[in-house]
Amino acid sequence: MAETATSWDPRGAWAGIAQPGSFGAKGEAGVFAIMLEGFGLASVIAEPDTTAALSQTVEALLGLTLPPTPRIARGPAHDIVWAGPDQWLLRTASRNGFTGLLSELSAHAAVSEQSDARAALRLSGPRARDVLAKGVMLDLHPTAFAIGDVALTNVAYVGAHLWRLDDAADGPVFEILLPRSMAGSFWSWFVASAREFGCRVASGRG
Amino acid sequence: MRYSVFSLLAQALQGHKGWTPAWRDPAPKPEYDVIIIGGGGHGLATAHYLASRHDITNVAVLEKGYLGSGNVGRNTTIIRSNYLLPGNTPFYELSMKLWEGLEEDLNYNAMVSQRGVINLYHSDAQRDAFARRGNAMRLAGVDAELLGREQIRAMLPYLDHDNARFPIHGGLLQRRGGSARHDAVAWGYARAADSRGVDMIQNCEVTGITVAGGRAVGVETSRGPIRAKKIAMAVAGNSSRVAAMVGLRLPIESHVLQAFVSEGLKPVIDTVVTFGAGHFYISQSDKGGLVFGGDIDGYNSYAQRGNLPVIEDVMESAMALWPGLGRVRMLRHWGGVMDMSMDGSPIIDFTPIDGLYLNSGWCYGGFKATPASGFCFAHLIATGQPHPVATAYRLDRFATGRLIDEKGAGAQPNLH
Amino acid sequence: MSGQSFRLASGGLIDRTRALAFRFDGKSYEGHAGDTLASALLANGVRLVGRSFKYHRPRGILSAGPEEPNALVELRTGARREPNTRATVVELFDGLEAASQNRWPSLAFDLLSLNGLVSPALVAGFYYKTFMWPAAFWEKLYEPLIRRAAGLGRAAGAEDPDHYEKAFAFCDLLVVGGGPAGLAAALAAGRSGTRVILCDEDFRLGGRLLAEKREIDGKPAAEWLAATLAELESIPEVRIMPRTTVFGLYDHGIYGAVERVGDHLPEPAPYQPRQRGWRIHARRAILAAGALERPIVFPGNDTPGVMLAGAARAYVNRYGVLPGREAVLFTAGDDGWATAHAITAAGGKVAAIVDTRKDADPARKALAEQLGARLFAGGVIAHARGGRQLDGVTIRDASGATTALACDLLAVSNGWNPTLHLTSHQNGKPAWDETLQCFVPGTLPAGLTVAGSAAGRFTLAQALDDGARLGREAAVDAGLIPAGAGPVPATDPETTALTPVWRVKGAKGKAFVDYQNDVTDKDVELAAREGFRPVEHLKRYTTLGMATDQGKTSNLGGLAIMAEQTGRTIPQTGTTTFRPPYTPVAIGALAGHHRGKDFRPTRLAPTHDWSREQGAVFIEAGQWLRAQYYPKPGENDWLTTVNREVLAVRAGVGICDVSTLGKIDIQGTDAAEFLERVYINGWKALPVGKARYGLMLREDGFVMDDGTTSRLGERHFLMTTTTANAGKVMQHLEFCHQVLWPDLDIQMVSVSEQWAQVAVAGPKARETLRGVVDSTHDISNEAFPYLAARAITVGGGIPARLFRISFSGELAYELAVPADYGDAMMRALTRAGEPFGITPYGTEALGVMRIEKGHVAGNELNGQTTARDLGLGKMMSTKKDFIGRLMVGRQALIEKDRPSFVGFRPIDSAQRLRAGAHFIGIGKAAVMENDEGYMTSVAYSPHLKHWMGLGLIRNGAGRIGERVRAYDPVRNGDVVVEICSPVFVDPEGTHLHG
Amino acid sequence: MRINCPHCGARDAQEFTYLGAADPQRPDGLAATEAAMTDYVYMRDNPAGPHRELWYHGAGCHSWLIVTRDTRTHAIALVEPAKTRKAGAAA
Repeated sequence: MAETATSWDPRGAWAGIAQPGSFGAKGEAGVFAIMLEGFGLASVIAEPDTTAALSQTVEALLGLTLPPTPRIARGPAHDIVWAGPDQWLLRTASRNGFTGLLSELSAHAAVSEQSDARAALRLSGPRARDVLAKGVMLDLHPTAFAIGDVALTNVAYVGAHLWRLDDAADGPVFEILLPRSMAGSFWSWFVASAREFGCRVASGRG
Repeated sequence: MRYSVFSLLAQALQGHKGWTPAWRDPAPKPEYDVIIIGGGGHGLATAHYLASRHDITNVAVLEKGYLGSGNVGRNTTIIRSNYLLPGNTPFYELSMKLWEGLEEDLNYNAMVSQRGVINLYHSDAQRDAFARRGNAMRLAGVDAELLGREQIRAMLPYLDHDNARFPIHGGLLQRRGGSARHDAVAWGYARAADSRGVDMIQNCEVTGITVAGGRAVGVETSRGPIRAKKIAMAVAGNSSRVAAMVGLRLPIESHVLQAFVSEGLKPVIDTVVTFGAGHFYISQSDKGGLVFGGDIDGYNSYAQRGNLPVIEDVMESAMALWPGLGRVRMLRHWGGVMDMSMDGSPIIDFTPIDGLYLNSGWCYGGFKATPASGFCFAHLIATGQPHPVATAYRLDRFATGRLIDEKGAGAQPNLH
Repeated sequence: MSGQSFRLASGGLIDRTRALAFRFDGKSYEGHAGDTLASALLANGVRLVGRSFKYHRPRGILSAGPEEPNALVELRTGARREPNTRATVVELFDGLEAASQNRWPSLAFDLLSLNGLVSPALVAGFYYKTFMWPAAFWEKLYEPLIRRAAGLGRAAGAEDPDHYEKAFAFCDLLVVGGGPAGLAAALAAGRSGTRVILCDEDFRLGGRLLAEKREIDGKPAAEWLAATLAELESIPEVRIMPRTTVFGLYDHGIYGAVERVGDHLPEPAPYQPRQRGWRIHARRAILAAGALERPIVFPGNDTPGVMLAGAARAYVNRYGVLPGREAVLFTAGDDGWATAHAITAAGGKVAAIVDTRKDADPARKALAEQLGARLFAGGVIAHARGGRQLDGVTIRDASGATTALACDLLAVSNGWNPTLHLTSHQNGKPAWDETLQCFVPGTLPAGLTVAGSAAGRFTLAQALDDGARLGREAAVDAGLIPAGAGPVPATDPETTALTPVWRVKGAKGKAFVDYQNDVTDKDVELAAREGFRPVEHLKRYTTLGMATDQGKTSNLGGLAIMAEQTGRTIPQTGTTTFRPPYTPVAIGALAGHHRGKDFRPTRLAPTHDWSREQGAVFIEAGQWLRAQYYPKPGENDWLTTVNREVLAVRAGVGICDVSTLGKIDIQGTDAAEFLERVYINGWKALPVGKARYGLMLREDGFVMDDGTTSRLGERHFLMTTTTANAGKVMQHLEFCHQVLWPDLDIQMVSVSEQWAQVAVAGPKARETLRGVVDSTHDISNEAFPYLAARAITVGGGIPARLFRISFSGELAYELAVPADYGDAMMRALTRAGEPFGITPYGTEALGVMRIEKGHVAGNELNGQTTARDLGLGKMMSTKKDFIGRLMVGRQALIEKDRPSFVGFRPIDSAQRLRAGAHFIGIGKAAVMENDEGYMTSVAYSPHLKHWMGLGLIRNGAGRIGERVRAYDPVRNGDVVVEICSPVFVDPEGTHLHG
Repeated sequence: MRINCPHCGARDAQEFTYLGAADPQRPDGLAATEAAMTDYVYMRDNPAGPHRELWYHGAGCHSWLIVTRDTRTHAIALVEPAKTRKAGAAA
């Protein structure tokens, strides 16, 4: 029996596509990209008449309110991201203990594990908006896309789930989820779009 | 006046003062044997063939704008008969034969140019689908050649053969395909029909069709009522609107199709090329402009204009196919309203109302079909029988299941 | 170097300290920063710049802007060559190379100008009347000659080396045009916090202020301009985009624009694109694009040296260039007089002012005297003389007497046309203004207003007033300030009196309406004579307005002559409408990043890198790249490799990635009911832990897709779709749920990306799997029989799903693990299967085995086949409603003679079969009437050692054993085949249950 | 074009897929006739003017929407989720 855990090394969505380092214009980087790894992700879908019960459970378990509109609710260990009418993504920085939580939620919703389904990127820096403007057909002006706002959209023909986190000292912070299979094509667009500003790339935990 | 190089030179010597109007500008008569609604390519061709092949000359063509103001002047001028299904192939081949003799038939040079049409394929499955089509064409007596990768590379060296997202594996060539000068087709038919006595009535919008005793007997127009023994609709793009005047619903949606022309260039491309990994086709006009197009915008529209997503999609396809086009500039784009039928093929048929005939549902294929459409429609009107090559174009095929769905896209017009 | 002999010693907005070297037609010149190519050529005394389209007449520089019809050049060289580039808008850079075009062998001596000698025959539409006999000569002789002579510049022959990109912008207010009206609008709106984007096609903002000597608030306008720009630049919410042309207005306030990021450089700066194509979403927009000056049609009006008066002024005032030393002014109004001023002030001589107005206003007389110019009130230019350069003009005065004068510049002023193009992009028709004698914007598209000259409000005061007012309106609309008027700066006085003259008749020589397309007044007359009177007929018949300048200088003149010919007014004759783009746009800019490999996204399976390591050859399969086959060293053709892979699977075990299949998680109390409605077969009785093959139809009765669906729980299913249709099926299911049956309790989500999935097939599949599946799970034949489907764990607790399903007909499973473990799964299986000679196989071997088993796939599910056609008719339940149920029963779809699905084998087993061949009865003629169907799929079976085929043939199932021809003329194929069962290997299915 | 998705907000039409007229109702159930189904599948009013039509927000929230849009001007008067309709409104 080949049950040695070491022979089953996981390989994240960015493996073979991007690596830490810098690209593009020299000097102070205008954009920072963190390839997020190891996060837990699950889709949670309710019917309109089960949403209330789900909402209570989430409130009880996580202390978070299910956002009824395209927003993200952030907790210390979990985020709940709007993903369509009566649909959410539950996200955690670490997959440990995730499964138990999911089975509790299953009582009120259809829950599907999606931790491996998405490539995730956190983008920040003074020119982050300018990079996104080359592919995102959304108004990302601070007043139009506020902190905590969420959008399901397309970037360069790649489906994207995008939200804005609290600003950092050097500008806005966005996170973007992409279909894992298209991470390479997204990256090609990203490099072409960010290189004029200079970009620093790092790995990080989700 | 007969057109020829001699008449042209003779006129040149007298400052071209002697040319006469290409067609008369008559007032409508109170009654005609046949009224054709729609002075576009198909209506004008119908008039010409009624007059020249069936000796029916007491005919009026009613046009709400100017002659040729519909899709005959808004297309990418491609002619071809490279169809798959037996309901289509002989019809389009008849059209091709009529194109081949058009200049002499009309005494008008519509610049029919058989420079070849190549449909590129990008996968083995697509190659086999094209082989199926090419073989169907050959069985129907149409020329078709299946070309391999190296043959295409030799013919079209400037395309992106190797670094492409969807590399080119080969192509299906119809050498007899090509292009024609679209406006000249309308003008040539109009002038020929006029010379046989057909009345071309412009700025005459049909506002109603008069039905008496289950029979269509005349039309109401912006220039007054006109009676007729037979009324023929050739208003593709607006078929549903005109049919609605007599309460008919059709298996048709109107969609906008955009087309594009670049600035004039010295000759760079000698054939018509279609990209098989996107919806895109391109050729070069005699004036040097690259004429190209792509998908319909995809939503019902009567607006004769489209939007940026399809424009960009077309440009992306252009660059994907031919990366040397980056610095060539798009000069103009426009939209035409297509009758998109539910199976992607046309309708030439009677209607449930006696004396009212329908020619519609041309989808993308209207221009290349112009001669055969007019020919077969005239045949139907004159003889009361569908022309042998147009027997499949019946209105009841949606109920019987005798569909002519070349792409297998189903009852969704924007996928055809 | 010939020296900048026409450059003024001072003045203008060029930087005389920065000399820029450039070449035109191989000759070296020098200009300055701030020049256009046109101004630099004029500074160097270059007048002859191009040749016309049809007659190859020598042409010079007519304008100083985007309307230029004549001065077209090939800019740059090699792969960066840009044909038909207007010299008047090319920003000069050091090392610029340009060449004239449409001439042979040289610009000065163009043999094709001989066309001019036969020009009496080359009138509008001449080609429609001739070249008809003999028929074959059109393509072979006449057309190639026409094509060679026509066209303009040469496209680059190689791939464009530059990069392009797209960008999306949003604003409250888009201001199109950075002249006084646009700047005033941006300022008024920007001061109140409105999000403003201001675009100008020029590289320098200011519009006509750059070309005129005007005063604002009692000071030179340049001071107001500098202050305004400085303030705008200081407002964070105002974005100024020079070198950006707003080329089109699309639905719902979306504007297309192209930003020329690197065109003013020899090549784009590092990491920068050449151009950027913008989609600007504007709540409101103000069109402040100014106006374009109109020429007059008179004989010789195309001679190099004949120039629009406003352009002449621009060359003097903005570029510090004297466009001629000895000038004549031909004007129909007050505006032209400013040019006489400018030339005189710059040290040039104005020999004569020909003002078409008869009334000799004393003020004008005095002014002419002051300028030292002879005044011809009520006169016209009867003729402009000269070949490659203007020598002089013949003036016909009010009495009809003629005077010949020598000159090297004829400045023509005939009023201005508002640049209203964007207002007609949504099918809006401009309206004729009888007082202004021009078309002004008609009904405006939603959200768009027009300011200044673009609205026919031609004075500077009006421009500033409109801009400030409309800019405030935009701020009010954005909810930022209360309505009300702000202060508008005062301007020096100006007059715009005008009595336009459309053409001068009665003299010899060609008079051009459309310069670039060589359309003369005679051509318009001919069109009128022949009945091509509607304006669209006029354009199409004569090609008026169809050139690269899109009729900017010619449309109105053509219309006016047609009106005169037909005894109608201009508005009765027609309107000038404009289609996008406003000026031509590079194809690359609209394609952006999406070319080459980036044309469309490529999807890669989680096992992709592993396959690459194994030496896979990949194939484009729709959006995906899939491993096609895995050649080993020494295998020189794909068939050898595929045969090895197939035999290895059937003899031992193989693995093949199937992650690309669509996977849809369906849950809810009505999940089984939902499946009943979307699939043709039954689902309610499927036990938990089992999979079933399902077929779904479109509502029109034709097959949409197939796949296996597994019941993971009482109310939990996992559907698989084909790779090609995954997205389409998801959309269809959402339609069925949300639109057709919203009351069903189901929840659906795609889990395609979550799971890496692999087929493990062959008699040793189970033994191989035992090496990776945790031992707590019993996968024996008894515990895990055919069509079992269950959650398991692998590799010591990694959650996985195992399905016992088979596409190959062998004992086979599909194992799914979270995608992060996809790579590890392949490695673990390879290790576990090593003793059995485990072999990776690709889509080719997969295809061979499915054909050996007679399974339908994409080639058969082509949208033209029904379940019955495919031999799957019995699956259709009669006890329930399902999508497609009624339409599949239509008369033509149940005819016995419809082609149906069978197998084919060659009689001569050495012969190759090909998909796409048509079936013809033996001894029957190869004609359409005898066409009985076609071959859908073929493969070589290493098992049977011959080719085999699947296909659709009339009444196929009833004709087993019959022979027909597989006729493939496009590949010279004609093979006798026998109709057989579509199952070629193991028809009893014993392998499957092993 | 921009379509104001009731869930996501205003988005480029490029994010949506068009299906066609929203008014034809599927004749559900075993009692439905072939003629009624033919009419539902194939026949269209195709009006020049306001048109209720189905769009799918495939690049966004995956909702099917009913958009009331003028086919002459492309102006959109109303966007509603399709799912709020109750089933059983057979033709």
